Amino acid sequence: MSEPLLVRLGRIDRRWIFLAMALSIIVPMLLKVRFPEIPQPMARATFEAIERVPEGSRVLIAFDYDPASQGELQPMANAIVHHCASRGHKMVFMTLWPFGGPLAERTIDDILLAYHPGYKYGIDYAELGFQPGNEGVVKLMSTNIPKQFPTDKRGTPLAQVPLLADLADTTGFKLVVSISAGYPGAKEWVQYANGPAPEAFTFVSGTTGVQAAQLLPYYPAQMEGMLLAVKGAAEYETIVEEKYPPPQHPERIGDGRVRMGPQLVAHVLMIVLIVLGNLSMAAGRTRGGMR
Amino acid sequence: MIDRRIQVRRGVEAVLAAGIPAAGILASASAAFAQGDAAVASAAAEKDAWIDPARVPLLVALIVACGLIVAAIALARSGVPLKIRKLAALDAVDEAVGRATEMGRSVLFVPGIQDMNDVQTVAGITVLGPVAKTAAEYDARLEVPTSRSLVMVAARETVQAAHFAAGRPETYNEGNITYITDEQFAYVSAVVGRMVREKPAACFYMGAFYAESLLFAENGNSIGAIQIAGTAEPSQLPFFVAACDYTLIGEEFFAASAYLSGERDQLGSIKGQDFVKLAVAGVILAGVALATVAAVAPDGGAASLFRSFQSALGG
Amino acid sequence: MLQRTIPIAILSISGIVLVLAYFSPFTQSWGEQAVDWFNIIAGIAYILGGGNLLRVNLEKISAQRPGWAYAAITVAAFVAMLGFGLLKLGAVPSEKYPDVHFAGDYESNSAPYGWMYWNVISPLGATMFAMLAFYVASAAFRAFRAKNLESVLLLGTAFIVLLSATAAGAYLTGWIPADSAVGFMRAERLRTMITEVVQTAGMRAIGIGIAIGVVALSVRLILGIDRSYLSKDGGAA
Amino acid sequence: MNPTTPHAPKRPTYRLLWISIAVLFASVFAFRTAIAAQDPAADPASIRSSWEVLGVWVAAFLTLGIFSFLYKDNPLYKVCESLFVGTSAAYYMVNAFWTSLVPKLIAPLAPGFTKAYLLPDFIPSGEPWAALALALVPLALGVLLLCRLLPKAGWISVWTLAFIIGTTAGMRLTASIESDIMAQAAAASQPLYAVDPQTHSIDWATMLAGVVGVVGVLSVLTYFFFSVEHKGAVGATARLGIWFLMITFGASFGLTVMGRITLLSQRFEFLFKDWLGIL
Repeated sequence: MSEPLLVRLGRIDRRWIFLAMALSIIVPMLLKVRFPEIPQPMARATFEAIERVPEGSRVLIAFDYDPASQGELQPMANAIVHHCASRGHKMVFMTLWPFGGPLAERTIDDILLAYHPGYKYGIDYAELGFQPGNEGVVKLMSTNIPKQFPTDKRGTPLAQVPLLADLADTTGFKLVVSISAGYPGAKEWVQYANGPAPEAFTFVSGTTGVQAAQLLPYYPAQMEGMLLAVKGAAEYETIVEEKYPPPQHPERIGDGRVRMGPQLVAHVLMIVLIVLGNLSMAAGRTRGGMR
Repeated sequence: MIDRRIQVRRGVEAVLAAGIPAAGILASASAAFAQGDAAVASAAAEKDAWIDPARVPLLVALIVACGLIVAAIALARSGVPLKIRKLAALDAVDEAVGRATEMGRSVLFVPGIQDMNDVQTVAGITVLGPVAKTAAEYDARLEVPTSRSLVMVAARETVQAAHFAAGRPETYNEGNITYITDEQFAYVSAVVGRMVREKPAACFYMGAFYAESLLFAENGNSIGAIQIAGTAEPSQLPFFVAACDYTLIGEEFFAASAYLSGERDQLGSIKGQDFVKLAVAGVILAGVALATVAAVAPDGGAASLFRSFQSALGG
Repeated sequence: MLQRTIPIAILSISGIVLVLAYFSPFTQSWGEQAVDWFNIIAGIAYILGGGNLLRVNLEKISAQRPGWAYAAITVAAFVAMLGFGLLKLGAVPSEKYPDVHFAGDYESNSAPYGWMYWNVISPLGATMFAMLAFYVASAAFRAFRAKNLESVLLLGTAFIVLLSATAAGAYLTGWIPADSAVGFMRAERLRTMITEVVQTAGMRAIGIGIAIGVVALSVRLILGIDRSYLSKDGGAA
Repeated sequence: MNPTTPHAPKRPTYRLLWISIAVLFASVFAFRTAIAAQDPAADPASIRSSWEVLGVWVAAFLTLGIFSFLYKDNPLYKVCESLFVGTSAAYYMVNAFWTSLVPKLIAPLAPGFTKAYLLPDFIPSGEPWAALALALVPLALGVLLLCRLLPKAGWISVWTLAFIIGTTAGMRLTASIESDIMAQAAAASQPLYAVDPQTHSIDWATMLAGVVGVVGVLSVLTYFFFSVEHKGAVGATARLGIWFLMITFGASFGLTVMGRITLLSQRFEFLFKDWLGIL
């Protein structure tokens, strides 16, 4: 009597599962499957937090991630930079991750300067770049930015950059955003910049699925806004595009919603795999299978 | 709260040279620096307070927390017997190693992929001790593949000591504890390859793990092994809890290693942390009570008390 | 003395300076100076990482151990990237100082260093991490067992979060009227309740536990109670 | 240490793998040239410089090289892995050199040289001697750290380690108490009673959230309490704590899976849009 289908299924070669996962992403992607995104409270709170910051204020945007997390975090980075530029904020870019520099620069070229050509370096936006030291960088910036960043990313002393000349420490910003993939990231900004001066600036973070859980306790008391993985990005993109439609290349702030199509099919596949796995094990055990 | 901190910075830098702690060798530096950039005394007319007033609650909390911990360590050193509650995962060690011996199969112990400077790896090597001792008593073959040379050295010492403690020094085989490679995925594929070939009946994963926790747990399940894990890495705990039979979750892992090492300082520290946890739970209970009364009587005395409670904690 | 007393003194003093600097404005700039040095040394530590990698791979090549060809590729890639970066070969000259070679931008896409970042490091790093989606899928089929109440709770919550994070949740529970008594069963309501109430409470307690552990370890280190970093051969880290 | 491969396996043949990748590349190349020939505007790569097109092809080749590990561990995967290890280690060093060592170490030690050759906009500090003295400390500690590379003098690096561990302990001590204990205790102190301000009736939803939040934090803290056995009231609370933990880990599991899947869909997006140009 041949084994029931379920037990044989238990010994399937795992490469078939790999193929199933690959197809569950490729097929909906090629068919350009899209779903409407209904913004939830957290994404809306993040949008409101940035809206409450008075127009034209000086904001800090930290790109604390690397190419490995670009898939999850670049959509948020694009939407946040577009949102801040549409509010006329003066943006200062930096990163705590060695690989974060070029990501910030590409976002500046693709989003900031493409959507808002009027932005001039040194007056409307500036780049501080990367500094080693992990939480040490945030700690020193909370009291003495010129000591931590003797020059901006282009080697010009801060005193000669109009936007950075009078910048003493992080309380000089009205809004700080950390697009964070792990350590060092949003947690270190809460502990070393927000902790010492809780009411000095609004703090918002966009984070990967892996790190989201560890940052939840900070919301909303120590972190007014938080975007949770690609779902948060897709919801936030919807609200930003509603209020500030980009002049051209709208697809550049649509990646979050594009990736939500394959996301649904892959999630359903994951659930099916877990259920099938348990059924095949149960079937195996009732026939006195291994263990 | 924005301007409550007194910004006396430039005025102090002249004092800095004399107080450079770490570089005692640089007497000349302090002389040169003394006539440093003009010490611009803070413009504010306020008296320069010694302690920043807004940080007093934090100072009190720091003194209480550190006091409790140091007191507990002193208590432990003075010989007071300290007990730690039963940890399910530790009781499962005998069951797992026993089963491996019955089935004549080996036991695998993976001490994580970080070096000895990571607290989790040190805890993993400490848990290796009793596992190796039980394996020696049951005369089961224990394999320990490592991904750092320092970890291999520490693991060999621990297993050898365990064999002595079990009274079977002759069965200790250094070849079972090997160094494979520093590179994460190369180490993982080597260990997984060995798991599939030798089919150990019991697998222990104790230490710092990242993405590879999935691969170990999956292959352990497919060969039908009992799996016991221990890590403090928050991102990996869901996978270990879902896939393994027993898991030492976060602090339990450190409590287990302190209990197993029997070292007075570590036991004292765990006790001290328990006292601080008790204090924090007490503060939360007080806060909840105040908040509830304030919600019932919004303009009563409790409401203002609750507001000062919140601002003191920096909420 | 040199191997034990001085390191313990350095550790305790730098720890105490940092704590003091946080409370008293007088010592704040001492703390700033210590952290500035800390950050510079963190930069130098990267050189140690590179040096170690070079040493390990050169040994592997000279000893002709199996797989030494891959070590040769690692060393070649390391030297090439280092050359393009430190010597700024092919860098785009800066507009303000065209004649100062080292003022050029070596990270732009048209400079070899920037090109290797975007076309070698970025795809390799991103693809290495993307592989985890495959591993989690095969682990889902072969490892995640609903063997007791706890694992049923875990997997059940995971199902709710996975479904409600996408339009599938709205599709399945969209028919429940939002304002009715059972309105909380709607996918997005369930997800908000799980994430913002239960998960936040759980992670808050875990976070407090970890924070107390960090405080205990820091106190033991600063007071010289814990000296594990001084292990016998001196090079603990 | 004997190498861990017990018996030398028959040299695995990767012929099938090489052929499939070669065929794939050839067909894609033919496919793209066909599109470009038909209507140049349709091929997004046509406008980009040949330097960038080469980059996209190299990136696609490396991406497929890593994915080939899913089929079987093979030399192509090992080549990609060693390329990654080599280039990223060098990137760390170069980045640290230009961002930190030049402006903060070489500049104060050699102001003239730095201004002439490295940082034209550099303004030497008012007191060169003071800046030099303050830069000597990290230089000395850094050199001690690099002694780890030398076989005999490795022990001296413990001085620098002590400074790094001490500074980290000092920073984390205050930060952990302030943001992760005190602020969390404040956030956990939610009222167990809530009134809807307009209707003055009990706001059940907020009240329930408050109760569940408080009970959750306290029961999980009880589970991580090691001084008392899990029996009686403490045992029941700890049990409730485990259930809260399981729901917490279930939600974290869902979020992590969501994140990993997004990373994979971005790689396929790259392959189908930037490389194949059919998306």
